[in-house]
Amino acid sequence: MRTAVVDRPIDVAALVAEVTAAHNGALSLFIGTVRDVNDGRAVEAIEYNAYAPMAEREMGEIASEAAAQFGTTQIVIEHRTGYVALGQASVAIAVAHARRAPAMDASRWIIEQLKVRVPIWKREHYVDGTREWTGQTS
Amino acid sequence: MRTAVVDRPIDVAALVAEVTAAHNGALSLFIGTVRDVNDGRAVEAIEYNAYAPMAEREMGEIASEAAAQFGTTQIVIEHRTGYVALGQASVAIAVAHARRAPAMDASRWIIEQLKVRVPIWKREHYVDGTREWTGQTS
Amino acid sequence: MNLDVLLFASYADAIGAPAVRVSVPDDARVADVVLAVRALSAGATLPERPLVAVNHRYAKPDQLVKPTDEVALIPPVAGG
Amino acid sequence: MNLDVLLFASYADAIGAPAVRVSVPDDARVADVVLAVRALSAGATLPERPLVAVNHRYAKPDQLVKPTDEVALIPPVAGG
Repeated sequence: MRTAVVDRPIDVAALVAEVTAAHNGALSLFIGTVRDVNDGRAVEAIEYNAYAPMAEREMGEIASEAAAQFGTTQIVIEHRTGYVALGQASVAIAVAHARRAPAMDASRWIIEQLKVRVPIWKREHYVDGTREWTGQTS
Repeated sequence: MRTAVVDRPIDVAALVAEVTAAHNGALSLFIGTVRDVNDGRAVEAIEYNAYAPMAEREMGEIASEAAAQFGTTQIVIEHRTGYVALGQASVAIAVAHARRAPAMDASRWIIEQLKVRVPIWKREHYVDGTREWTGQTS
Repeated sequence: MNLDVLLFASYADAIGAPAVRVSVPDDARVADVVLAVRALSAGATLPERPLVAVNHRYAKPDQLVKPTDEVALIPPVAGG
Repeated sequence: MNLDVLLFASYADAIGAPAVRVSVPDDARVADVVLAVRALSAGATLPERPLVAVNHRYAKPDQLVKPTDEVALIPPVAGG
């Protein structure tokens, strides 16, 4: 298990390699990416701001809870901070498991928990030059 | 959308890049990997055999059905044939979508459909030198 | 008519070949092709009602078969 | 005692600073710290019951606060 708040692009292939192990039969990766439109407004980039030590503690706790609940320790979670361009990953969750259903259930549970518990905020920068702290999206 | 039966390692980072687009907010990747143990027997590698033209047709149909059902055309499915070593990917499904729930639902639906519809078989090669065509695993 | 029927995986191993030629009536249906394959040497080791594909699509037992069709017996699939 | 309270995102913008110093009784609880922050200039623009973290964990309003605690007001989170 590893969780991190990072200020550089997330290396998806490295995350996949990190959770790969010969006793696993399934790997589920979820990536949240920056969309070009939110609530009908044209977005240029999103700036993520974290309360880093608490965010890392909370992400670690989510990973530990997922490990206990779904039965795997092959879990890596990374969340970006700073400016993230359109199409780039803001968060990535990789879970490997012996079987596919718990691998997929775990990655879903983790992103849902992350979105309600981890102290990270985003400010959308719009094409029209304005910017705004925005709430959670689905 | 793209689906393929391939006889070389699956490039996960390329699949992720292929479905990435600025209008998506979520990307779900599922990877099936070769396990070192099945039914208590030590596995050395799995040999995948496909009825390739039908497998590609059926995978294409699954992708089209998923596109209609979940509302995205950012779907790529690749399945390996030939010998696949422990820990390596036998199948990879990448789905990107504006929102996370349908991205995850779609990749799950696709792997479940693939496992019951696509004419691909596997022969497990055991550490003890024996080998056997085996049925579907979870 | 004569038909080449494709075999895969455990079915190919059971028959000892990746394809077999069978002779069936001109108005044969999928079920008749299966009967003809099962009448071959070692054919009875195949299930009585295997899945059959015609031109890369799953076919029902009563589907008519033409000489130009690509017919295949499909063992239980195990991809993923 | 004096306490530095961390602010983030929209709360930091509302107050105009990433942290503020408040003075609270020695037996203060989380709710008292919130009251003290909201009594500052522009503090009333914050919600009456914001989420609060003490030493990187979410804390209930009745939790006692020590001078060495790291206290932070947590706007609605929006990660992912």
